[in-house]
Amino acid sequence: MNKAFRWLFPHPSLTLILTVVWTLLQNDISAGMVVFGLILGIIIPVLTSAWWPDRPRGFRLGKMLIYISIVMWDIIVANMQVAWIVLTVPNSKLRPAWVVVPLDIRQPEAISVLAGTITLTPGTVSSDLSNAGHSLLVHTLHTDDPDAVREEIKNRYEARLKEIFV
Amino acid sequence: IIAYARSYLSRDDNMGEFFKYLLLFQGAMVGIVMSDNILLLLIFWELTSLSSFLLIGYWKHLPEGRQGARMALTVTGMGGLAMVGGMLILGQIAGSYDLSVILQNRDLIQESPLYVPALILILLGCFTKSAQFPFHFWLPHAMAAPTPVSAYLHSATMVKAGIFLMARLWPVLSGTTEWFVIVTTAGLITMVLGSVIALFKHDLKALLAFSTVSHLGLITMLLGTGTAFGAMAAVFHILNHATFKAALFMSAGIIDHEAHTRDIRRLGGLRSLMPITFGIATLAALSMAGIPLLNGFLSKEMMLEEANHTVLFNTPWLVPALAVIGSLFSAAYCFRLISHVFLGPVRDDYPAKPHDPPAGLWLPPALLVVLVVLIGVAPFLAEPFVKLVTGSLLGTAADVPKNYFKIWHGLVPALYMSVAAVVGGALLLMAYKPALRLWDAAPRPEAKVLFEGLVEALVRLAKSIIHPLHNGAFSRYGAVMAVTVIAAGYHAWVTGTVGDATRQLQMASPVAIAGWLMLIAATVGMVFLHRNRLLSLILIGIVGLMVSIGFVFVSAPDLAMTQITVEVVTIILMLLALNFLPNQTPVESTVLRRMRDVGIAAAGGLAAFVMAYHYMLRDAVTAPISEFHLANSYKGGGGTNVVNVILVDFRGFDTYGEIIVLGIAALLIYALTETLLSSNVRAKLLNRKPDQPRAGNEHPMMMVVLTRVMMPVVMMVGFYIFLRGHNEPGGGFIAGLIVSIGVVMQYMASGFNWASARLRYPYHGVIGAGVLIAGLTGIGSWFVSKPFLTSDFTYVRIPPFQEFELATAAAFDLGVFLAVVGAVMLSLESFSRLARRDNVEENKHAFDIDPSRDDPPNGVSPKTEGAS
Amino acid sequence: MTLATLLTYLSAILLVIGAVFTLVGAIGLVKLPDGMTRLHAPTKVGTVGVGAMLLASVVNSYANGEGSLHELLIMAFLFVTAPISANFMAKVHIHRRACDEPPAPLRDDTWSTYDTPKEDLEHVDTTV
Amino acid sequence: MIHWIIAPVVMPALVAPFIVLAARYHIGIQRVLSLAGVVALIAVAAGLAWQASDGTVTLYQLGDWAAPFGIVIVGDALSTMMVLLTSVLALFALLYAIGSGWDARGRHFHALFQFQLMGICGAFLTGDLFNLFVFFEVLLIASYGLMIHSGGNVRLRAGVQYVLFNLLGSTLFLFALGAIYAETGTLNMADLAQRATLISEEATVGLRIAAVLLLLVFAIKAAIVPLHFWLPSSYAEAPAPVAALFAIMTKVGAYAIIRVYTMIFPPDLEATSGLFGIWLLPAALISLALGMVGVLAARKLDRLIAFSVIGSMGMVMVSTALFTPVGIAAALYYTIHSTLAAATLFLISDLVRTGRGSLRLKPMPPIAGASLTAGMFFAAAIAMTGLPPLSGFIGKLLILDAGFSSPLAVWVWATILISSLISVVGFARAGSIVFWKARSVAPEEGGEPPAAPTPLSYLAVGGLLALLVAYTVFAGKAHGYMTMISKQLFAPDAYISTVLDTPGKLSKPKTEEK
Amino acid sequence: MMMPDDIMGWALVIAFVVTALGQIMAMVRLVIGPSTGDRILALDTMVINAIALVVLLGISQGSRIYFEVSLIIAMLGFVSTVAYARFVLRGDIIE
Amino acid sequence: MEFLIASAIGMLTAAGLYLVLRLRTFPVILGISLLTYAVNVFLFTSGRITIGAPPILRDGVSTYTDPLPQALVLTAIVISFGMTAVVVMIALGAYLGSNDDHVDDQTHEPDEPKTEEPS
Ligand code: NA
Ligand code: NA
Repeated sequence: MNKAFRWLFPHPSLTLILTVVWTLLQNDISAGMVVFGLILGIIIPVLTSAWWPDRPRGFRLGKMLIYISIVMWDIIVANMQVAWIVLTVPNSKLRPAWVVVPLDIRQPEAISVLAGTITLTPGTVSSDLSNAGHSLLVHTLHTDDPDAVREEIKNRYEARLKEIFV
Repeated sequence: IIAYARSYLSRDDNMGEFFKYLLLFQGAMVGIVMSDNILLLLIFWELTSLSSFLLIGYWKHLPEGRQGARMALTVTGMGGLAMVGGMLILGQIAGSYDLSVILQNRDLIQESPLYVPALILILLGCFTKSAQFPFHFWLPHAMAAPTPVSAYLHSATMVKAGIFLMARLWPVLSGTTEWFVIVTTAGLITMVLGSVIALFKHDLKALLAFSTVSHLGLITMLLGTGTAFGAMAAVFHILNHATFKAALFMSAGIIDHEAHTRDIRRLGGLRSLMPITFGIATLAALSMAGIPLLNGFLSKEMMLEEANHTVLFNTPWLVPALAVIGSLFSAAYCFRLISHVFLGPVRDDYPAKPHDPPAGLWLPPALLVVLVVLIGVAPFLAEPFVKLVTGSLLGTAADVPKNYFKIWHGLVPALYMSVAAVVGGALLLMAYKPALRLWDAAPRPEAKVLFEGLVEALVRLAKSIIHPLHNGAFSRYGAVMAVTVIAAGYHAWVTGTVGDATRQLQMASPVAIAGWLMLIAATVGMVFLHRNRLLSLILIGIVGLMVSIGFVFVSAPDLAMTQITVEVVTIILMLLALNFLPNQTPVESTVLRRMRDVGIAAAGGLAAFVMAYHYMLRDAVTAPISEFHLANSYKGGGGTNVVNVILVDFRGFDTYGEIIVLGIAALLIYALTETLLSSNVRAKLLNRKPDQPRAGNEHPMMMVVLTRVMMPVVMMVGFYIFLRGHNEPGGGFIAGLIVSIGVVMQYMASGFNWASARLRYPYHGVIGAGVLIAGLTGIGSWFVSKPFLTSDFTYVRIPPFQEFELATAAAFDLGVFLAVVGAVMLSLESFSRLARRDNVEENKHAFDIDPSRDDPPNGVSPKTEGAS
Repeated sequence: MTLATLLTYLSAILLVIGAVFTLVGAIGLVKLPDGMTRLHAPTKVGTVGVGAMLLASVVNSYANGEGSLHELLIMAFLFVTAPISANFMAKVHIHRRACDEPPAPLRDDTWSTYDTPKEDLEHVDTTV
Repeated sequence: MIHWIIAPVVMPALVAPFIVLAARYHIGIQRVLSLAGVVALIAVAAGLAWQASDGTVTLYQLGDWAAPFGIVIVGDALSTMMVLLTSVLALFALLYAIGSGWDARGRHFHALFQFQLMGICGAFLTGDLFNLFVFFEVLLIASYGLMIHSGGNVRLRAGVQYVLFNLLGSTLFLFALGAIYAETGTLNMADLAQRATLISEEATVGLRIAAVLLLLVFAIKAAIVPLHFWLPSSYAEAPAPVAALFAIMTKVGAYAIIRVYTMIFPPDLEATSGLFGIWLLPAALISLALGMVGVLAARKLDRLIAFSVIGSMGMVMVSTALFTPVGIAAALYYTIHSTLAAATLFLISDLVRTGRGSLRLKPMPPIAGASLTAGMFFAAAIAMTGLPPLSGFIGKLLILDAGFSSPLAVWVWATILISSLISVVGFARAGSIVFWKARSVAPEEGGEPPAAPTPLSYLAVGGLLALLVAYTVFAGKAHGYMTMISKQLFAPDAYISTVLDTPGKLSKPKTEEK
Repeated sequence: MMMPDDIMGWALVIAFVVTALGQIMAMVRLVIGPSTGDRILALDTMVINAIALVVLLGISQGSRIYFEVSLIIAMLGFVSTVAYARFVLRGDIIE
Repeated sequence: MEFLIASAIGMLTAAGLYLVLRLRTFPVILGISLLTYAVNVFLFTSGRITIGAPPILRDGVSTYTDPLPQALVLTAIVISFGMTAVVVMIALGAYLGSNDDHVDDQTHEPDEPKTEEPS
């Protein structure tokens, strides 16, 4: 039973995503569409599962949603800041800096999400990963205190991700 | 002759080949004589040149053989072509290619303005074939051929073909001043020249050949006079010459065969050694010299007689004088032949011990000599035959002269002249040594050398024209083509009439202008920055993007999608290729050249602009056929996306061809890759060093993680686009590209090896299946007795889904989809297979850096040593 | 003041917001001093700008009665791909030495981009 | 519903993918399938030609859509004859490819070969200009594949130029098609023929541009000077059997010119009068001269033959450019002849290459199987240079005869006669160097004697020669047929009405509507 | 009631003009470079703005036909950006 | 509008031609791509320009742009894509073999022995 399930849903979350995508594509939420989307959501992962051999470990959807909303908010706020910087701060006064973020999270998905978050929250771009994946290189557009940036990243995002990807 | 040849040829020669050619030649000759249609006659005419080429060249290993053959072919070939021209003109005048008809139309032809060109062309043909001055040079060089050939060819037949044709056309062509002047002059000169040269030739065959030339001149001259008597004399001499000359050639052959030399200076005194040959040769030679009681005498008398009445360039003495000189020299070389070869003391330094040959060799010439004597003694025997031939020759043009053939005409001037000739000949021979010295001292052109020089010069000229022109300079080819097209287009434009515009200009929105600006900027950028290849790729990306947006703007969403997807795949291909190519394009062409190119480019651009602008402001001459498509797309094609319905239904056949093009492209790329990888290129590729140090981290984690979610979504989008293509923008082709790009995304993220090791698609199969499905869908309609690719559709409803359409066009579109996926993937696969290097081990994991995988806490990963 | 009108106003506002952000992104791209800083403006400000416009489209569709959400899909795509693009471009800057040298990583010995394969270093010097 | 007329396109288009799908790794099966396909093609083509021989025009509406809205295949005497010629030529090219083992020297030879056939047949049969473009592309891309088959630097470098040049040609073709559609709003040839007459003489440039661009496109295919530069290297470097098949490709251009400029833009059409009269015939004459001079100049046998192809295309075009019934008839007669002759010569050149190891026109040691090869060479050369007794001579006479009426008659005659003399000299020179001088050169030590060609190779060449002989023997019949065809071409009403007056799905012909 | 449409119209004009302006500025950056990274960035920006343009077009025409176009541009623009970057980083973009 | 499009076609053609006349395969191929763009747009304009009327049948809509040229251009795009891929591959093969990406084949005399094809 469990094996059958695993075979049928190699990546349940992916199936979910695909179903949603399908309904969005079709742009109508009728039963037929959802069912059809579900079918596709099952078939496609099975077809491509060979390219996703190692199944991700546990993953808390609820916390993820909270996280996403937080990030959304940050994005909106921070965008305005950056817009302000871009428009007002002259290049001479601009203080870009590298920030090195040591990573406690280990899971590729987690690290990727973190990096993505960092990049999407303006003012910071996650630029590179150390060659064993234990620290993240972040570039900040304009800051006087890199350590503060690092701390914010670790506390505001990484901590949460640690709880999401257990 | 054939009998003679068998016993003559030595064993090691390839008899079969030889006789093949010889019979071919004979057939041709017979053909010339027989054919009544001049086209047929032309065929046989050319055939003689051809077969003689093969015959003469029969002894391939002798360079003289080859050159002689080629010279003969060239000269007579040229004549032949002139002949073709002349004959066709004749036919055009007469309105028929029937010789009998043509012969009826003497006046019509001679009054036509085309008479002179026709005459000249035909005479050109005859003169070259019969080795008349100034084309007398090729014949003697055809001497390398084995004796029977030259005997047959040169004494008897081929060269007489020209004479024959002159004779055949005599009724229509002769009688005009042009004919008289050209033919008689050429004949006379040839006769004299030939005999003079013959006298001083040491090679037996050369001597005989030139004597033939001279006799042909004689005959030509007779024909040239244009009188019936002249014609009869000509016919008679043809007969006589055939007999004694053939006999002489064979004797020469015998001597060559026995004494292993043909050089007169090394011969002499053969009288006692080979008496039979001596007898034969002497009689024949005397006949040729015009000694009474032999047939040569009779026709020569007639010739001199005729010459007496012939006035050329209003100088009565000219023709007779030349005639006498001619026959004088001819007598001289005949005597020389007898005395220097047979008389005199027996020598002991012959290359071989000469003695009379077996009867198989001497009998044929002997028979001929019998004829010589017979006719010489009793001319009346030949008379009926000759008069018959003459009659058929003259046709309606003139009556056969009454004169009887007899030995004694009384003391006519002709007799004095021939006596003078014979005596003079004898005297000249006595003074041979000083004369020879004189001759050797006299400068004269060597025909063979001239000819070879001429041909080589021709070849050099040809090379100097052809090779610089076709030296593989594509940039020039392109320029020429562009200029040609522009010029032709310009010509079409200026010779036509420009109608008024029938459409209103539309306002351009600021956005359109902005897009235009960017397109122009990117395009100009391409020109100025094209040396940086990566940059030019980025720029062409912009061009593609702008064109796509433009398509959206002018209501072509399908095009926009196709353009953008194709764009991406193309750029991926180009990047894959650029990986092997230099990244920079050096400056090579001169400023002048670039100016030239700018000029051409500007002209071409202007032309394109004018065309586009012209058409856009005018409506088509009547309603375009697409109105039908719009009207019937839904009714007949079952789709609301008219573009897609056109693609899969109205013009599905185009699409069928289109996917086949794609399939072929992929097969080609695959095949070439295979070829390259099985050639020496492979080694080069394997230990290729990247032209710059590469960054670390081949397969970045973030990319891979994203792809795992992204790729399935892309697949789904592709499926979605495919499904709705028939009614909304989209369709099999775009879907195919999207899906392949999804897979490429996977390849880019985790690497080719890893991805294809996990999931290998048989791309060949996919292509084949695609094309087959498309084709079979088309064939399917046969079973309902409809033409290929006839579509049908219906609407079905399976709960819980709402009603959806099932169309055969969808199956066709599926074929398209598969073909596209297969083609794109096979091509990309082939490209990236080239990049496999042996020093890279296949990556075990989807991405290189994964702390959750290899994690000695704050340890050092295996990769780290040796890093910068 | 019907709901439709409200939504129309809303989408108009969203459009303008989007426009502003797009413009800022572009300005940043032109104005900012070096490669890494330039990276900040468009990859995200621009993204948000387009995001706003997409939202506007959604809102507008509801204003016009036929509701459609599929623009959200495009947004999703943009938001997940933007970081990857940015990351790659940053790597390009780092690899091409088009930015000042970043400090060494804390736990590991070098950044992955600097982790050039050995065989490449044998024949060429790394300064490009 | 009779589907035979579509078979020449569909059959190869099914055989090829099947080979790719099923027999990818088995050369043996590929050969069988490919041969079977070609033989079947010959049978079908023969049937179609016979059917069309009495002047019937067969129409096939793809997708059941009536012209001009859908694409139609039209089989008339001309198109079916060309298809037959193609299939027959293909058989011998294929036999040679198999006999000489060329097909095994790279991947996908047979698939590409079949696709090439599909493209050529389609080009001959289609009645739609854009569809013609598509088939041009099919036959071109297949020809790229065949041309570079088995690789090698020289071949690839020549291939690059060949492809690039033709890409320019395709681009030009699209420009022409755009112009055509913009001006007339249709793509169907028959419909075009009707709409072209609607053009008022106040606004002719649109049509004129379109017509001339189209002509140039076809002129590129027909390798008319100065658009011929793509030909020498690509034909010379292509594998012999491929080059032999290519002999038909130039004829596609000639065919298209004959078709389009007798039916759509006939000589008496006001709008396009005086469009190319002044330059087409001279260009053709120059092609003829240049080709034959090239024969004299060539340093390698294969290039020599390639140039002779240009020359023979010049002959065809000279006769075509007269645009008189007699001229077209002569052109058609010569087309078939020159196709066979060129193909034969290319195959023979490969016999020489096989036996001699090189095609350089330098004296070299005697070649394996010399006498037979030599005999074949001289026969083929006789045909190509237009010496009797073979068909070339007859063709030459016909063209001279046709040219008599032209205002440029003197030039036509002079060029044809002189250039054929030059070609005679050139071929004689080459032949005597390759086959005769060989006797005077001693084989160098060590180098093992090259292998003699296989019997099958000789069979292929012999077959072609036999065809040439037959074509000569039945010259009268053949020319009669050509005359019939050219009559049909100059009276295209039957064609046009068949195409346009046949109802299709959801449509009645205009004539009935009104 | 005319007002909202006018406002919408104005908003659209502003959006169009500004996005077009954005495109041109990106083009400027692409031409002046200086580094390849900048140019790739410029291209990426232009792609995103292109999506904006298409969306705006859809709004202004009240048509949904252009959705797929923008969707595809969004999906694939990313691929080409990555491809360019990978080429600079590794030379071989599929390894 | 028409002027913009026509001039764009002209510009693309000119740039394309200029690049086609360059000496290395890479720019030549890019030039051909530009020409392809030019001709595709030209072919498209043969249906004239209509803004905001995509040929997707809708109830109550009567004006559509001419769909046929769109279909033709689509075919043309696909075909020229295949062609581009092929020419890139062949050019690459030629370069790998001879280490020379000149489009002109003048590095050797066409008839010299070294061009002999071992086959
Ligand atoms: Na490179
Ligand atoms: Na093209």
